[in-house]
Amino acid sequence: MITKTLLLTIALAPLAGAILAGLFGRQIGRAGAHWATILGVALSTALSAYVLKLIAFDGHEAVNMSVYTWFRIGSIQAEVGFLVDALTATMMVVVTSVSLMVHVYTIGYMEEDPGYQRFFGYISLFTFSMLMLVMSNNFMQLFFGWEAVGLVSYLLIGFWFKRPTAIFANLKAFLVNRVGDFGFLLGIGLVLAYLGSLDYATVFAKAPTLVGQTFNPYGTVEWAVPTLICLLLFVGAMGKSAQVPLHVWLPDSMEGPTPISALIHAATMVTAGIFMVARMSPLFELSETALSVILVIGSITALFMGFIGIVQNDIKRVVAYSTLSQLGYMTVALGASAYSAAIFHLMTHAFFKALLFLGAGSVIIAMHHEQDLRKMGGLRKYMPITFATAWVGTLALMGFPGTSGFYSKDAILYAVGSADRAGASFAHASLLIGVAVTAFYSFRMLYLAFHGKERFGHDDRHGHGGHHDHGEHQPHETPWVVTLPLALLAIPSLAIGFFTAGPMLFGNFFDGAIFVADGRAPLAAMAHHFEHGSLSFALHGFLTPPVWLALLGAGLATYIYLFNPSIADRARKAFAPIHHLLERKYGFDEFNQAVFARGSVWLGRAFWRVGDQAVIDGVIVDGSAGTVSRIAFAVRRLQSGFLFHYAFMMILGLIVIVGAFALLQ
Amino acid sequence: MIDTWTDLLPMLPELFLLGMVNLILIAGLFIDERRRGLVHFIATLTLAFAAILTLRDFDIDGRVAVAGGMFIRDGAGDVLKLFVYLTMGIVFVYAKFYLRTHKLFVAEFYTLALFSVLGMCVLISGGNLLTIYLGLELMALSSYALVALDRDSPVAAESAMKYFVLGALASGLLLYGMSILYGVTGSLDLSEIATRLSSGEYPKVVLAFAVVFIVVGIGFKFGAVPFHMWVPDVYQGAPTAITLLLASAPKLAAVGMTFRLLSEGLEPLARDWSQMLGFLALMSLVVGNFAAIAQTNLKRMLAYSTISHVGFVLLGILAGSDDGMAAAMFYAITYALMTTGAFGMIIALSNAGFECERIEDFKGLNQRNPWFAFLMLLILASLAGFPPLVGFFSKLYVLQAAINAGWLWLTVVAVVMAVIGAYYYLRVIKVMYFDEPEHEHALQAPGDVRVVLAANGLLQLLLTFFVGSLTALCVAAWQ
Amino acid sequence: MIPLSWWLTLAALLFCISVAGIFINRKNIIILLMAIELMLLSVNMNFVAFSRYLDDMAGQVFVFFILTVAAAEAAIGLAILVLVFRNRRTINVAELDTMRG
Amino acid sequence: MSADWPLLSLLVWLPIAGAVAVLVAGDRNAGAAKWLALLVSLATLALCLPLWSNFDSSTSAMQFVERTPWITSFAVDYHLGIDGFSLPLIVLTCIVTVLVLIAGWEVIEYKPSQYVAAFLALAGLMNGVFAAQDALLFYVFFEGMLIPMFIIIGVWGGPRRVYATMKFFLYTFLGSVFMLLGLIYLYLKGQSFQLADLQTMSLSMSEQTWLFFAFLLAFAVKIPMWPVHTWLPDAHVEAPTGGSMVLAAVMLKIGGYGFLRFSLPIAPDASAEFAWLIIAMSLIAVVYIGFVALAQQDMKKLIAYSSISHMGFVTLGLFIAFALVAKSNSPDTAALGVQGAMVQMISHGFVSAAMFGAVGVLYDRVHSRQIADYGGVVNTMPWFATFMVFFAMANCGLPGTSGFVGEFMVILAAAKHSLGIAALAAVTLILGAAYTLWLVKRVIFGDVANSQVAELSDLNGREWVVLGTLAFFVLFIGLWPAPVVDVMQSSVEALLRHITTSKLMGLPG
Amino acid sequence: MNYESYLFLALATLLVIAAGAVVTLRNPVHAAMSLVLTFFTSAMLWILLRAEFLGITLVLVYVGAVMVLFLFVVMMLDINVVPLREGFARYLPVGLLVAGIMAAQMVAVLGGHHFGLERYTAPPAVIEGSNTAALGQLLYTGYVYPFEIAAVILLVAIVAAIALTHRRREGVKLQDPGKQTMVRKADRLRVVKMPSDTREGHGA
Repeated sequence: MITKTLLLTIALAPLAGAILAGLFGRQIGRAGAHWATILGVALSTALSAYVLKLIAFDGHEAVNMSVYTWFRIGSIQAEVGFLVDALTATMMVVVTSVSLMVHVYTIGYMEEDPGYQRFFGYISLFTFSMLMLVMSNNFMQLFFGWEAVGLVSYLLIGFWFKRPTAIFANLKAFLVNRVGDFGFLLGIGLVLAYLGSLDYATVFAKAPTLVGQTFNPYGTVEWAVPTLICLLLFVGAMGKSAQVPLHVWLPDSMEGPTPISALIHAATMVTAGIFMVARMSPLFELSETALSVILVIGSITALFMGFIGIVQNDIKRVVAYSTLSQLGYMTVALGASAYSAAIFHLMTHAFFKALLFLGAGSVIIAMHHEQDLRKMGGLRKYMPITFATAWVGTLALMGFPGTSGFYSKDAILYAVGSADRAGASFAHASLLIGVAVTAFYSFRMLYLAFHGKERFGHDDRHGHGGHHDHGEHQPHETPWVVTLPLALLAIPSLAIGFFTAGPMLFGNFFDGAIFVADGRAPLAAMAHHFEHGSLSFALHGFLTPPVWLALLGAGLATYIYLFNPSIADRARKAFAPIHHLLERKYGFDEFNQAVFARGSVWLGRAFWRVGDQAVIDGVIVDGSAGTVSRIAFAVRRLQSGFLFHYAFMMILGLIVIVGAFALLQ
Repeated sequence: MIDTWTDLLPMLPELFLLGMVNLILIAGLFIDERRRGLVHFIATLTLAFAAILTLRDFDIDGRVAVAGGMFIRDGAGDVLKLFVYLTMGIVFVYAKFYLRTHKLFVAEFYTLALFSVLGMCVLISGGNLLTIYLGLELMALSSYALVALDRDSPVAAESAMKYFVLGALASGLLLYGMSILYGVTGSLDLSEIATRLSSGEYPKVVLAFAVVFIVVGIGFKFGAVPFHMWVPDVYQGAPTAITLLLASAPKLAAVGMTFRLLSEGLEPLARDWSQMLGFLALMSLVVGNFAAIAQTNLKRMLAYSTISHVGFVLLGILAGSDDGMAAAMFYAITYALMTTGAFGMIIALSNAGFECERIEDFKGLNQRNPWFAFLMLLILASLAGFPPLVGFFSKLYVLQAAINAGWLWLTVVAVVMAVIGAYYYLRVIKVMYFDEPEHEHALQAPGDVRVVLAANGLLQLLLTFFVGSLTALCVAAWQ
Repeated sequence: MIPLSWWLTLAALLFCISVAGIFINRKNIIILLMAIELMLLSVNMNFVAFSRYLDDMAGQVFVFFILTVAAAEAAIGLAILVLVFRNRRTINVAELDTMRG
Repeated sequence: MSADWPLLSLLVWLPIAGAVAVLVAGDRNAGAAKWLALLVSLATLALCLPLWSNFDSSTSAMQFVERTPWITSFAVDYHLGIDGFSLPLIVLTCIVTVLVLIAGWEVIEYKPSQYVAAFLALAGLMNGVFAAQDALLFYVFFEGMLIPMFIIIGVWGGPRRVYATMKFFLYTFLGSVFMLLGLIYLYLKGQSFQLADLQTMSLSMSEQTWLFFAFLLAFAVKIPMWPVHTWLPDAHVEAPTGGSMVLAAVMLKIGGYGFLRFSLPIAPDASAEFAWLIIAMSLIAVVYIGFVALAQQDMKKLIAYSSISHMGFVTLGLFIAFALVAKSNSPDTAALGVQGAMVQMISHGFVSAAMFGAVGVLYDRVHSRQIADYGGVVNTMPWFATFMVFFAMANCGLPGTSGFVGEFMVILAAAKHSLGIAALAAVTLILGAAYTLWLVKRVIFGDVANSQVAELSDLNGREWVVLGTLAFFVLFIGLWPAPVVDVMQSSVEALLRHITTSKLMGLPG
Repeated sequence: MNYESYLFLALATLLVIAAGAVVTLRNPVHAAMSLVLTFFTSAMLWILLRAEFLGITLVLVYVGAVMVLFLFVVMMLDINVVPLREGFARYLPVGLLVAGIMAAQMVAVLGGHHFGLERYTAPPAVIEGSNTAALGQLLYTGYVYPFEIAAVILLVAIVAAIALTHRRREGVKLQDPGKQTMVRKADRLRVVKMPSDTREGHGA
């Protein structure tokens, strides 16, 4: 039975850990902090797994319950409650399990950090927030979780608050997310306005009534209401899931400690947007236009962010751009109505990307917080476990047949290939190119870090965490708390797709949770190939272009970075403008900084100096005060002190009154 | 025609006053400098007994006309007189301290002040143009002399001269109006005039013309713009004790005079005079408030503030209704209580050789004496009309009467001016509370001054609880 | 017969002369006091004329009192004048401006 | 036990009596005076308990009514009573007063007894404002507050305090005198100052229009709305911490409360007619002021501007209700808007008090309000930083904090009427976060900026109590606004019923 | 037009001229003399109005008492008259303009339209009984109350005049010619005997 207590325990256990570690960190000490949080998250994980089991295997009904009423005004009510169905259960497991891994990993990664307890507090709080987000049964709570994860992300990106770059990045992340939330909140507002409720069940039940309704805000342009709602909601997803052009915060978020890059900025939080759109599938299915937009945005993100990944030299940034690109894939899947594929990719990606990030983190520890790929190389012999798991992650990322990434990516490519809505062919092409690009930068990173010549060791730069200097420059394998999570994550990265692709993609696992309009069967074409099971599908993969494209990319990377590194330099010179463009990340940051950041401050200053100070205060307030005082001194001068003037004034007054009130009557 | 004892009985307080003044006049000659406190005592006692005598036959609804209608005793008059006595009593307490420290403690002060009170009473009770004129002159002539009481002060002499010349001019104008009024109606008796006027057979222009002159005379007594020019100079130039006297009780008398002349005698011409008073009120509000802002001398500032308050009093009178007169009376009464407090504070803070009359002299009063600062705060806030102090309610009442009479635009001006006016009161509060003290003149105010001052200040607050009964009294007086 | 308006006009002229005297005169306070006497005279003229034309003695009584008061007024006015002169050594109106503004 | 007590009178007069007692006690024994003041404020707060528990939220009628004739000649009564609108605001006042006294405990060295007395008096007057059921009594309390506040800013304020306090005073005074004229007009028409009578009085459209603008002037200044807001930044910047806290937490609310009590019910048709104007001004407040806040270099000024921006939501919520009822025929959403406005007021009461309190904590140590003088405070004051970030988040409306609830409700209500309005209002999501978090970034985060920051000591127990209490309420309302919402539910419904019934019915023409 | 009218016109002209002289003449003594003339003329006019008592009183009280008082003060104060007229012409036009407007206003109201003979006909030229007796009768009966007040006013004037001018206060530096002439050598000169200072022998 899925009871309220069970669900509350799942959600609140991490919160309890967070409070313990965060507020009483000093009292309970470092070990106390990690034990408290790990136990909390472990409990959540176990119970989540149990819930998933109930739903997936025992055929437990989806649960929709209210915990308490947040407020009720007439017919409008906002509640805190849980909706647990297959989608939720999947997300819960993904979130808690990756989180658990990250918790364990953190013990090793943050070992020397003075903010140890605080960090545990944050990530546990994050787990709680993310659970609230995914378990929500209404828009209000969704938004609550949505913002709460944003908050923790903000705190974690700025975890090393002494670094100017970190606190710049966290502000940027929060603000960019707020732009998304702006749309999201308006979307929620329209949902309430047109459907009269914030509750998922009610809203989805009433959703079909939106069809045909139009909205005519200004002028003659008629907006279809569903399209408008969906686009606004999607703006929120764009912010959280870092879709172009709201992607700019994600690469910068790598300023945070690596575990949270894995947890928040790769595996879970950034996928909240994907989850949300999937959750809202009954709404999104109503608007072809909105889905097309999603499709195009997703494909742009997938391809162009991948390109940037090629030129990055920071190990975490390569992974970050890869995350962006993969999020693009998921978005495209959403746009193609293949919500289940998106969620599936979300899940597999969560594992292999967490793996890659944690692996990168492991390398970073080994390199004493050096993140520059150009200063690595040949690490494979120093840290074999990391090396092996990195290979696993890379293969999964490139979509090597059989790995979990293969199944999810292939599903997306199939879905988009078979979709017939506007932008689908563009999206398909982009994704196909993207596959090659992905493979290329993944292997590039792998080779630069683990293969080839050792390029580290003899210069004194130690990166940002320069104080971790023990006089020992040799990299070494990281402790078990680091490698264990790598190992544990490697397993699902390899295998989970194999086992779950069937039910999740083609089965009825998501029935009732994800809604696809009648007549749309985005994965139908693929299902045909899947009839014989995962293995044969994987083998079949070798007959399809994506795999070859991936192999092409990987091969190219192998050639260049393993055998002939000079090509890279020559290519860089040959395509200098393009390289420059990619290095500048298409100039988004500069543009935002110049236009939005500086522009806003400039505008604010203008309003303040001109509007408030010069006009309102200067002219009206102080101006009238000045006028009063000028009049005062003028009036004062009438009082000349001369008796004859006084008498004159009296007589003048008399004459005026006689004239005005006696004679002119 | 005064025939019998019953005719004299209503005048008893005035007769008593007259007798006592003469007594003091003579006694003053024989009491030497050291014992002069006795004169003060007798004078204060005189006021108290006059009040008791007034209360003895007090009848708020009654109206007795004696001496051929030249002396009228009614509720409104009695209320005004009672407050005249009260105000003068307060004035005496403050004045004694001031006069002592300034070596002006002479019996003539009490003689002249009581003569002036007598004039006020005659004026308030005047039922005839003649008695009004005589009452006015009695009050005015005593005031002229009082202003010049400090014979060694050039400014006092100068201000007395200005006061005198302008006062004589004003009474000339008033007389001229009276003469025309007499010529047109053929009577000097105000109720007779009212009766004849209500027949409506007289040329309107001539009547309006006569009313202008009478209004000018009233305006001068009040110190309404543009007949206010004497006010700042006299307030500043006169010894503070005298300023205190001039600023308080005569305003009550002026209300009485206005009531007799305009509301009783010229009631049928209300449309004319309320227009004119509207003009005066407007000018007073504007000029008074603006000019006060530019002042550095507190006495002078209070003079301009008086002018602006006169605007409010006129606002009540011009409503022309019973309610309006009651409002004006209430205003004048509360104003008298506020202004005595303000000048009383100046006196209490002054001492021999130091006149605490510049605004800067109040710097840091809160540090020197928080209690005095607090009292002054109450008084100033009341003058500015901030609730819950009584000054607010008097403004409220007046505004209400004026709006009721259809003078909305003028009330808008009035409240805007009140806001501007708030500035200069606040400036004094600012100086008291926010600035550092610049001097350390010891506070020498004796016990009686302190007590009366405390009562005077706290009254601003406490009267709030009795606004109901006080306004009820005023309303009853005018019905 | 002389119409009443003649008397009134005469009084009005007198009145205006005295008023003009008050503010045209910039030098001598004594002249001011005299101008005030003129003004009262003009008022008296009015009263006497009205009294005659209304055939009512009240006007004349009023005049009687005005004369009395005027005398008292003159006494006080001159006393103040003396004070001014003592303190300031001048009775120049234009110099009586220590208080202004 | 307390049902028969004159609770409201006690709430009004107990603090004032306490103020008198403290003043009498004087500075000779400042410690005793402060303790006395604290006890009085706590006793006042304790009075809120029976008030809340005996409050019947199922009715919109006035409760705990006390009525005695006061000025019979104007038909003015001493008439107190509360409904769902008043109750939370009274409680807010009492809480903030206690906190303000604690916040200024050791900080105020100059004339401490006058300081605490001023705040006690202020508390009594503010309670009076919220409880008055007689328009004139309301006005008396409304204006009466000005003097203590004038003194507070002027005596214990910063270098430009005189300018600021004069501006504050005259601005507010100018606004309110027109309300007084309006009230007199109403009295003359209906021979009553009772709010209930004024609210039910029939008024023609032109009368309503004049009254509406008369009231608008008073309340727009108080709340404050653009463009009559410029007194607020100056007043806040110069006021001592306690002054800023009370000003932001309670005094601004009086403007919003005034709209609820006067403008809307007395002139409903005019309010409906001019709702567009108020909505436009509110949106300007949200957007324009948001940008202005971004440009501030002074912490208190920044928070002051943010207050103005937040108050824009109050007016927006109140007046969008008209549009919702009239155009969309959606009383529930209208109620959402009004509720949102109220919740926003209460939430802002806590959040802004906390923000100013936090700035006060810094100011007490460094004696600067300039952002540039700080940086990396978290290194030396981790607990303070925790609170500051928390309150900053509340200030930018993070869900889970009270700051979110009101904004959320108002934006949802606005979206029902017009997406454009909602969109402009929602801009605060971005701007609010921008100016608040940029402030946090510059002040709290980063490496230790200078030697003064390096020497900072973390919160002491007193400051802990203040910020902790505020944090509790911010979090509580954020997580569970239902108690606050429920308590005013009936009143909101009654108000909406009232304002949607035209007063023009039955009038000729 | 009868003789009375001519007389009126003649006296009125004189009156106006004399009054004008009062306010324009430089010398206060001359002005005072003009004022005396004004009063005389007025007295005659009042007698023309059958107010004999008042006419006589005017002469007695004013010319006899008040004007003497004026002259006395003028003489006593010994005011230098020479510089007292500058600036006069500068303000004259404005002053005359205002006075003229005022006169025009008054005449417009008080002219024949409202106060002509058709509205106010004078009673017969000859009045029974004595004007003085009638006035006296009224004063001591119907007007006894104002009469008393008038008495008080005169008392005030006495008190005021004495209070203001009577006693000489200390610290006022005024010349006393009598004292000056009566001064003796002993009052001013004191012979001090100093010991001769030859032994020390140094000056300055």
